[in-house]
Order: sequence, then structure tokens, then C-alpha cells
Amino acid sequence: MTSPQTDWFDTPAAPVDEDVMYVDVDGYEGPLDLLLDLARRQKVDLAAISVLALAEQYLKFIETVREKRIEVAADYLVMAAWLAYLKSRLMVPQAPSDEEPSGEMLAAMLQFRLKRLEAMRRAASQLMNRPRLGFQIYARGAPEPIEINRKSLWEASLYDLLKAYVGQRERGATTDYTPLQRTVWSLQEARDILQRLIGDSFEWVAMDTYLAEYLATPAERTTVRASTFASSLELVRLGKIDLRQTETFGPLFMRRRKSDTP
Amino acid sequence: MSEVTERHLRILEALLFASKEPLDANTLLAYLGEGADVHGLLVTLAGRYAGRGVNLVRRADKWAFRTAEDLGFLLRREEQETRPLSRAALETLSIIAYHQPATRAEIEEVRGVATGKGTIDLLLEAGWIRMRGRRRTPGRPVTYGTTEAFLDHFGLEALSDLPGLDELKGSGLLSNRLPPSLQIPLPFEGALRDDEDPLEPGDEDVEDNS
Amino acid sequence: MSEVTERHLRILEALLFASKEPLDANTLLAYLGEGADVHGLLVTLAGRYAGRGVNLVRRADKWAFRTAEDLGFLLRREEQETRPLSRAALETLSIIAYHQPATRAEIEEVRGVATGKGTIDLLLEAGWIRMRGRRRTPGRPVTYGTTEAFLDHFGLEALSDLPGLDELKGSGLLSNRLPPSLQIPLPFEGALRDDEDPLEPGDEDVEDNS
Repeated sequence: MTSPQTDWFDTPAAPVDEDVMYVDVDGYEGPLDLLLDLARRQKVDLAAISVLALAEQYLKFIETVREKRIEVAADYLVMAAWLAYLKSRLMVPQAPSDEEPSGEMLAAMLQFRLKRLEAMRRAASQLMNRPRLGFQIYARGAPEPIEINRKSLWEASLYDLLKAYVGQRERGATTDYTPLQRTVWSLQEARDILQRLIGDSFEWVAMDTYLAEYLATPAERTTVRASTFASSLELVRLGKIDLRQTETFGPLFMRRRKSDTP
Repeated sequence: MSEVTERHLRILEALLFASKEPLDANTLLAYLGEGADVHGLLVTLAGRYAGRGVNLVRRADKWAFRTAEDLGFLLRREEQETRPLSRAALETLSIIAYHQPATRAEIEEVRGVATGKGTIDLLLEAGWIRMRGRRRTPGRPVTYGTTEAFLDHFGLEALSDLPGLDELKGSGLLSNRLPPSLQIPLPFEGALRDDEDPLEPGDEDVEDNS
Repeated sequence: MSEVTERHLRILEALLFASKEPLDANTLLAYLGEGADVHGLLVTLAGRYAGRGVNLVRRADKWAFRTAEDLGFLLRREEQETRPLSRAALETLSIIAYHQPATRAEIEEVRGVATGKGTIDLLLEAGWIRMRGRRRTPGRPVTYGTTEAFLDHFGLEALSDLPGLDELKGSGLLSNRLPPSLQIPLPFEGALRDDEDPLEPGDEDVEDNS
């Protein structure tokens, strides 16, 4: 594949010798373009060109170029191979059993493609030679544009409004919010403390008395009581302390169990 | 009319049509050749277009085609479109509604971001807010408040219809986890508050730099 | 000519003079009111401007005022084309114009060389060609066709005005097959041909890999 604007030689080739026609290698747009140029040099109507001669010219040209060890783009070589095939078909008479297309047919196909390419080129130049807008034909130089006054009607509901307000106030209010750290007594912790407080005391003492120093903070009171009570039940189960409550909602008394000597 | 005159008229017609700017007689003459009576030709041409949809008009010493004045309305069209208010505009509007009279700095304090001039302009243009006066503080910033059109649009009879803290909480719009210090102000409905001065002449047209 | 007709003609004149781009009958009808015979009015108006320095011309289904073709030599400004089209682009343009709808492979078949991506892009950017649809063949290649701007730029009323089209048609050179087959395709102006599918959403932004 070649990009259209690239030369198909790495360097512009020096003019080849007199026998081979000099070809300006700059700006060929593919093998068909080169062939069309060669055909035009036969200075006859494309319909009357000798396809055989054209094929030979092309092959000779490519050969010369290759002898000079100049890289030729692949599609030029593909065309060369096809033209070599065409040449052989044209020179060898067609056998009746031969199912390949005849040399004449291949030649006609090539002629058609050349004619079509030339026709498109002619059409392009005819198009460009037409009086074109902005070159020979003009539109209104100072158009008077149609002004469209867009009156915007804004849509918003009271709900949108309130939500927008509340959203902002919440955003503002929660910026300095720090989640509350809660002190929680674990059961193990409560049991250790309770055992230490009861110590060797065999006297009935109210639980809250033991815990007095921990109950000072209101936030912690609930957890301290709950955990201590739960641990005391565990200690009773283990037979380490006795627990007594004389009235409903009355104080809980506790003491070391006598049988359990340290 | 002679053939030469007709040809000249055609050329003038094409030149004046294609030109971006009005053309003067001298410029036109260059296309007609010496001796042509450009002025006479232009008057003839203007006569031909009189009463048409497009007229040849004279502006100072120059000539140009222009849409006939009585058809000018064709070139202007009104289109209405409804668009949802942007979040920034909604937020600004709601702050103005609750905190009025509010200065731009106060709006920004609540929003926590700078409020573009475009947002205020848009709300002014929509007719939902207005400049109320100027705060009697250094810099004398403009105070904003809502309009009757605002009440109309949002279906409120008065500013006092805006739900307060408890109502907002009750509706679930405001969460219950907010600090007790959070207050929702009662919008001020009167003409001017103690700390406001009236607007001065020209205030409404002036860039608000508060 | 009735008064209503005269008024309608003035309105059309004003609108078409005011616009740089060709306008279609429907756009114009909106200014005249239901029931107006826009097409008849346009033909009348074109008739009035025939032979003048400015003509009312038709471009596909649209109409525009343009300076008269024969005055081109006079109005020609010494402006160079900012970016003259390369030979590859010119050939590609004419192949698309005469063979449309054409795929990139078909363009390459005619030119006998691969088409650089930039070539098609350039023509798309110039607004002269557009993606029409997709050919209903394996690979579903994009098909290209010309635009209204193409007609306007080259002063063609319709694709059937393409220079040399009849001759090309007669010689069978617009056919893709050899020998000249039974069917001779012509530039196709319709929306989509039998073997074309509409473009899919996003097609226009997508790299054409056909």
C-alpha cells in the first residue's frame, strides 16, 4: 500500500537512458496512474492503445528501476505481475478448454479501468472549472441573520428549592461533626474490676458503692452498671461471690463467698 | 433603457449584493468603466427595488441592499424554551429566599463556594430576585431579596409560608442528626431592615462588586 | 398578480436575500402561512430575477440568491484558495459525485490506489461529502455521497447537472463491471439505495475502517 502523496521511490530516479522513456516519478498516484501516463504517451485515444505495448513499457520501466536497486512499492509490483500474466495471455493463443479469461478480455478490462480513471479526472477538472461559489459566484456578502430571541422559562419546584436549601445547610452544619466516642465496659474488664474491688471482703456491700468512682460520668453509667451486673452473675455461677437484692429495684449487695478461699 | 445601462445595472446589483460592506460610488465606478453615471444608475436601481422585499438604501455616501423595513419582523423570532434551573442557581435562590435580605458574601458563606455573577444575573433576569438595598456595613454591599414573581412561581402566599426548621425536619428533608445550634432564619418581609439603606439611583444598572 | 401574492413574493425576497445559505420550501412556508404555494411563488420570483445581476437559483430542494454566473469574471476576487485540493482529493470527490453511493473500496478500485485517510476527512470537513449509510455487503462499509453544499459550491441544481454525466452514462464508464453490464448505475440522489442501511448512532464520529 502506498499513501497517495508519497513518491514510490525513496529518491527521485535519475532519468533512465534514451531507449526507456523518461518518466517523471514525482507524484504518481499508484500503478494505474503510471499506466495511464504511459498510455497517454502513445498519443492516441485510449480505446486504440496497444495494451501489449503498454504492458511491455510498464514492465521494462519497473525492471529498469529495480536494476537500479530502487525500492518499488508493492502495488506497482503486483501490477507488474498482472501485466506479465496479461502479456502471456495475449501472446499465447487461447486453448478451447481454457477457462481462464482470455487475453483480450483482460486487455479490455485494463482499458476500461484506464478510461474510467481518465474520465473521472476530466470530470474533476470540469467541476473545478465551473463558476464556483466564493470564486465567481457570490452569496449575499452581508447576510442579515434571523435573530432568534430565546426567552428562557426556568423550571423549578418548591421541592427543588427546599431540597437545595436544606442540602446546603446540612453540608454546612455537618462539616465540624465528629462521631461520638462511647466508652463501653467489656464483660472481661468489668469482671476484673469487680474482683479487685470485692477483694477479700465478706461484708455485704452495694454494687453502686463499689462502682462509685466509675459512675461519676453520666455517659458511662449505663454501660458500667450493665457490664458489672452481667459479670457478677458470671462470678455467682462460678461460686466466687454471693449476690443479694432485698427489694425490687433495690440496691444489689455482693460479697465474697466464704467457702471460696483464695 | 439602453443595453449598456442594463448591463451596468446588473453589475451594480451583483456587486452590492456580494459586498460585505456598503459601497461608495467610486468603488463601483471602477467596475463600470470611466464615464458611467454611477449615481444615476444607483438611483435607477434603488427605484426598481422600491417596494420590494429588499431595498437599495443609501447610508451616508455608500449604498447597500437591506431587508425592507416593514419586513424586519421576519428576521426576528421569539422562541420560548423551558429549562431546569441549575443547581447553583437553585441554591443561591433558596438562600436568598430564607436569608433575605442577603448580600452576596452571605450567600457565599452559606454555600461555601463563590457565587458567579452569572447566577445572580440569571435569577434577576428570571424575575425571582431583586436588589433590595445596601447593607449599612463597610463596602455597602447590595442586599438581595425575592420578588412577587418568586412567590407566584413557587405557589407561596407570603415568605412566611416557607417551611421552618420543624417543618423541614417533619417532612424528612432535614435530618434529625443536625446540631441543635442549626437555625433556619425567618425571611424578612418588610421594605427595608434596620441595617439596610435604600438603593441609590443607578444602582440597578451598576456592576455589583459586593 | 394579486396583492397577497405580491406580499408573499416580497417576504420570500427578503428571507432569501437575508440568508447566506439556501433555504428550503418548508422553512419559507412557515413565514407565509399555511396554504401558500411556495413552489409556485419561488418559480415566479426566479423568473423575475432571471437575467438580472443576482439570480434566484435552486440547489437540490433549496433556494438561494447568487450573483449571475456570467458576471463571474468581473467579480472574481484575487483570492487564492486557502488550501487547494490535492489531485487525490479532487479525484476522490469526482468519483464520489459520479458514482455515489460509493464505498472507500470502490473509490480505490477506480483510482487503483489506496485512499489516504486524510483525503476523505478533508472532503468531509469541507462539507462536500457526507456519510450516507452502510452498504449491505460483508463488512458493511460506509457509503459516501455528496452534500447540498457541494451542489451550492459548484453551482449545480441537482446531481443530474454534473458535467459530462450523460456522456459518461452512455459510455458505460460509471459501471463497476466489465464488459459494460446491463445496469448502468447513476449518481443516486435518494435517501438510501436498496443495498444501503442507515448509519448507526455514533457512525459519524467513528473512524471509517471500511
